[in-house]
Amino acid sequence: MDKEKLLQMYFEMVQIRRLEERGAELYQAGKIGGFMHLYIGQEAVSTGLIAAREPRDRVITAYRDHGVALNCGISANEVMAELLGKVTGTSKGKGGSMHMADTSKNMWGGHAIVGGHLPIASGLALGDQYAGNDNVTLCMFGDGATNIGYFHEALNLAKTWGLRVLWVCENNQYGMGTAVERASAVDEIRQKAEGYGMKNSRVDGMNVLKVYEAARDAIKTVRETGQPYLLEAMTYRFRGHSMGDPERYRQQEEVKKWQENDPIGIFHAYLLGKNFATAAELDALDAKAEADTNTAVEFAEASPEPGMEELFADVYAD
Amino acid sequence: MDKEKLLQMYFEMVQIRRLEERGAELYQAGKIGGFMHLYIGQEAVSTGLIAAREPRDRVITAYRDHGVALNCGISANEVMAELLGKVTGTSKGKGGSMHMADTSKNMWGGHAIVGGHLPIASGLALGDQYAGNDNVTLCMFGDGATNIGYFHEALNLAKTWGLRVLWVCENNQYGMGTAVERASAVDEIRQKAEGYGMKNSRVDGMNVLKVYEAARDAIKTVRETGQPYLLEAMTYRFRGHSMGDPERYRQQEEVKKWQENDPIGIFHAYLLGKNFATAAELDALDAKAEADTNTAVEFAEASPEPGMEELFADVYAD
Amino acid sequence: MARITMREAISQALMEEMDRDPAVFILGEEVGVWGGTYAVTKGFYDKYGAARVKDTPIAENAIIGAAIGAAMVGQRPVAELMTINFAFSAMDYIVNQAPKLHYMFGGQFKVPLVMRAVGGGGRQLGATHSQTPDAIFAHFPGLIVVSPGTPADAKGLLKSAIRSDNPVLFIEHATMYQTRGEVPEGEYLVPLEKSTVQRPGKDLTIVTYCKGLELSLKAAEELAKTGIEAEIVDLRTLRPLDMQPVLESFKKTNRAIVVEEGWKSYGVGAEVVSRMYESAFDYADAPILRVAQKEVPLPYNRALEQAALPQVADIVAAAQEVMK
Amino acid sequence: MARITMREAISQALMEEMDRDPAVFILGEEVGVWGGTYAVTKGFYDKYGAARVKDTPIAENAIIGAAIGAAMVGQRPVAELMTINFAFSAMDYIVNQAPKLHYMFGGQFKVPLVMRAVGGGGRQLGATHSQTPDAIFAHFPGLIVVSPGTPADAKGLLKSAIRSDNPVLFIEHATMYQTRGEVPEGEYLVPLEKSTVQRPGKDLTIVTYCKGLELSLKAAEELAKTGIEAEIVDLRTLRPLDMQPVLESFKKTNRAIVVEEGWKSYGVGAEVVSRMYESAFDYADAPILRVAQKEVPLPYNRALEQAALPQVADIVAAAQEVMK
Ligand SMILES: Cc1ncc(C[n+]2csc(CCOP(=O)(O)OP(=O)(O)O)c2C)c(N)n1
Ligand SMILES: Cc1ncc(C[n+]2csc(CCOP(=O)(O)OP(=O)(O)O)c2C)c(N)n1
Ligand SMILES: [Mg+2]
Ligand SMILES: [Mg+2]
Repeated sequence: MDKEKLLQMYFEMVQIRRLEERGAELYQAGKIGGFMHLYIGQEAVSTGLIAAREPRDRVITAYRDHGVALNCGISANEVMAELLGKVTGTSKGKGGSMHMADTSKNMWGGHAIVGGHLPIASGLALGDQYAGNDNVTLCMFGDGATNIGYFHEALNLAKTWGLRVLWVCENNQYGMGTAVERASAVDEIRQKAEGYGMKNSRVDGMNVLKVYEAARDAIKTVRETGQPYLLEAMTYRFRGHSMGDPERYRQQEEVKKWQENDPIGIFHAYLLGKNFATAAELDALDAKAEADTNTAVEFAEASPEPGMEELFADVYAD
Repeated sequence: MDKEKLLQMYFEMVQIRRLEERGAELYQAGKIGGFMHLYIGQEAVSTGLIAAREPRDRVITAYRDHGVALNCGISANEVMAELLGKVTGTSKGKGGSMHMADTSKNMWGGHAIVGGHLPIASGLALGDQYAGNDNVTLCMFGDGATNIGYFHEALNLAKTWGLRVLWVCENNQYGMGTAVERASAVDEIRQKAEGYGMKNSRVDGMNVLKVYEAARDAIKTVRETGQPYLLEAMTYRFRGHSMGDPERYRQQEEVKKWQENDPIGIFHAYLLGKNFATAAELDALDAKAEADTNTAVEFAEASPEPGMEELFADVYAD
Repeated sequence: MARITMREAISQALMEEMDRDPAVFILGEEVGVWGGTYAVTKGFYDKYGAARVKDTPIAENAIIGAAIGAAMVGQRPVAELMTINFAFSAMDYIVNQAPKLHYMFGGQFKVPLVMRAVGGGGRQLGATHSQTPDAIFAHFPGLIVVSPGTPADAKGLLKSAIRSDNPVLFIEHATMYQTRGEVPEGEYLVPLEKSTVQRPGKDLTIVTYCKGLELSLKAAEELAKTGIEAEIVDLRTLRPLDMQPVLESFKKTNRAIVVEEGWKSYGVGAEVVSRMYESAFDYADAPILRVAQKEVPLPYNRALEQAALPQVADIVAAAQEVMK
Repeated sequence: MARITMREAISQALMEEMDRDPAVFILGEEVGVWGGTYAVTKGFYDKYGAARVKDTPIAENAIIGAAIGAAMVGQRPVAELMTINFAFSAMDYIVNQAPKLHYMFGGQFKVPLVMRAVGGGGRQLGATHSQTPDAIFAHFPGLIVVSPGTPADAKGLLKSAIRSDNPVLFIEHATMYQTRGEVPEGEYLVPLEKSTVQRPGKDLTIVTYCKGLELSLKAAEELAKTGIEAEIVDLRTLRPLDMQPVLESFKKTNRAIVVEEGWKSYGVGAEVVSRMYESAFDYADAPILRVAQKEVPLPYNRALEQAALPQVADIVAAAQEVMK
């Protein structure tokens, strides 16, 4: 991979981290409402995954979607504005944290019903199959989402009809406070693909390059075979499930252990170790991420609220 | 197995056949309404299965439930009366063909929403687990039902919580007009159990003794391990999906081929071949099945319709 | 104009739209090889092939969910739910996804989706398979809920539904496929949001739709014999609800009943009645009555089932009551 | 009597019933280790253990389906749906299984099941997570639908619900857990099928329930300042619906409004209004008005969301309108 792309991935990961740290502050300050789920700790997954797609490949995910939005090329300004409920946000302030989207970037939304977007992902791929192209739909979801019927119906349909979906399970070990093995019949999520005769594999989700490579190969397989594939990325969220999680379900030692595996730290060390970048170059990217975040907050704060005419706008398409 | 039990199984299979043949006539004559799904061709499955249960083991199935009802010990009279919508029927004429039940026989109903009774089966087993006994719930369903989310949620829950359910898939090759491979990602239904790390096997569903043995072993495993098990019985329905199926989806040769494998014929030959019974003995059972069916029709026809007070009865339990 | 059945009218609408627009395709259980459980899509599989007439697994969430996805990227799927009773098995997609995606993402997504579903009782299918729960779907903004009462409307409304950029739940009635009526050939569109007068009259307004129309027309004949001329307003679309013809009629007759097949409580009639009083309180000469299903799960037994369903005689009685 | 919060009242009811009857157990997402998403079952897991406080997979069909099965064989499960928005993901069990099994099998099965669910908007959770769709559940015979407006009622109704042999959908409101009120200690049962007067008055009847009660009480204070004494009738249970206190009040005041948080069209108010006219047509001195949610999916933005939700000012305005 060329240096430029590597540094871009690094930048995106840091940008996600910074933006969400600021988001958390603004939430605490009461400027963001509703549910907000942070992606901190999991940045390598969507960064590696989305770096491996072609622009024509579609992306759809759950409510933990700020990172995905940024990786897809949605600006920090728009993401932050949506968090603040401003009309300049990705969804005009009507969607909020859980509902970022930009169809022009082929980002088909964060979705808040657990597993609910999986049949929709099959549908995006169905639309492409019907149109006769070989676009791939990348559908991300959590470990907890694999226990709901939506998962089953979506994967079965995709395999039966030969729909080009790369199913990406972000196994961050918990669905809210429930550890995987307390809710799922099998600990290895990838094993569920066996029930559909679907190709599958597991990847270290804290290592962005491993994710990238696994995703690249899987996307190629999906595109060429016209069959879906399940990729399980092992990861961890460093923060609570959403803002205000009492975190009674896990030990601080466990969190610490994983935090030592910080995906940004790992990638930082890799880039330096392999001489892909100097410390100064990385520092500059860190600074840019910081600056962009500041700009985004200013932009969002300065942006207008949606006008009252927005209340009744877009209930129906005309 | 002792002779008495073998002959009882033979009798039940013939009884199902006769009762449903008469049912079909009465349906054509307009005396039975609604949907009626015949079990003809599949008699070996529920007969072998239910012969293997202890009375304390619960049974629950889909709408194709006349055979199951008879095997559970519900009288032909009550089944026929329910078909005719009479107050003497299993469900006082309010359920019809798809809704036979008798809790005193541990028969927890035919259920008409495809796959809908699977989570309920997990619940019956949950009730037993909570009560601290080791009863097993036998839950029967079709191949088509394994594609709906209910199947997934029910099996995942059963495995995760260690619920004593024997899941019995009657793979009769079609869900209405859709061949298994046109609707399911895998042709072998038992493979779906792998996705739940659940024990499973396949059995010849046209051979009642093989079903009996497989069921006996599986029930033992479930009871002893406290874990669910998926048993797939390969079978075929000789009639249409329900009354009035145009049967455009399969060739008459295919149907003929299977009909040569008639489970009653196979068992008849076996009983004679192994000298478990004489032709005369079997003839006598055939005659008894015929006579019981006649009696059942007479009983049902002579039974009263539910009175108008039944319309508002049992909306709520008091 | 040809006199054809409701089944033929719906079938015609589907074919014409499939011929017109290659983005239109059909998916659902048994829509293909079987030819549709109610034979509406008979012949379609042979004519259009498996790519445009898709037999699905029994997986209602996948059917509607996938149809939503395909619609989002520009196709125009017509998803069949086999019966409306199975809508509960795809409920989140019908009320919580399809109607909200456009609004929630600031207008970015469009969901040009038609969900066809057969509803209604009267065929002894038992409590889980005989419902007319139309009102509950009409509760959700963002969804269009249509339920035609004549073959012509079925054709014209379905064609409009397929061309709409919004999700439409299109509810047919299982006992009306053989109902015949004059239906314009070829291009014929009925607007999705307009109630209409199906029978003129001066003494009494009957507001109804779908199966209720069939029953009300018969009741009106009976009433006419006793000198009462009922005006029948057919809602056709339950959301958005067009009250104008209802109010115009009511302001003329000052007496009204509402007829629907579903349960009375929290049903369609409740909304119609409330709006009538809200807009025409001073015109009411007598309480507006509702004729609807008895509040029981529908029983299998034929006599009991018929006793639970609204009958022509019930309509006549209610009409006579408000005429007192 | 202690003054406790709605949360404490619900928690108390659950504990008392679990202590009283070993057949009662709780299941749902995050009810155990987490202590309940809204902290209602905090401490339960430690007190009763994993067998009686069951964390489930995210699988709403399995939660309600399994609870139905366990209830059929004699247990008394209290299933938590986390939020009522996820009821759509278990819809068939809630409206098509639980309420029909008793009737459909001729009275053989009993389903003593409570389904607790948190509803309501106002917390910027977006369109899919902010609904108050209570009316649609109340459409189904066989189901009991309860939604308390005070801590005392929450306790007394929940205890009655757990003891009922019927499936009860028990709807709480996300913004009311901190609401305080006098709640009798220990054994305290409120009958499941009785509406009640929460504030006496002579000029105007306000019919409402749950969050609407909170808003209506405030509105009544404001109205009192202008000399209008509103009588507030709290429905508490939406099915079966007890109209008697409503009618008694209306026959006295002759003017009424109905206040609910959900969408107006096909909502709770529609049914109440229709029944009021059916039973007390001659008592109406002015059209009965409905105060409810605007017909839009709830937006995230706070100002927009508040504009969509019914407010105290809307109630006051409607009351003044009917008093004209
Ligand atoms: C159908 C449904 N049920 C419950 C919820 C509440 N809920 C939101 S997120 C969540 C946990 C999901 O866990 P997982 O899929 O592992 O994703 P993660 O949050 O770990 O990224 C739950 C239970 C929901 N949004 N939708
Ligand atoms: C949720 C749901 N969807 C669709 C149907 C309509 N339906 C009834 S039976 C059936 C086919 C079921 O096939 P299978 O599970 O293989 O059982 P079989 O009839 O072959 O015994 C279908 C689609 C239904 N009853 N419920
Ligand atoms: Mg997770
Ligand atoms: Mg089958």
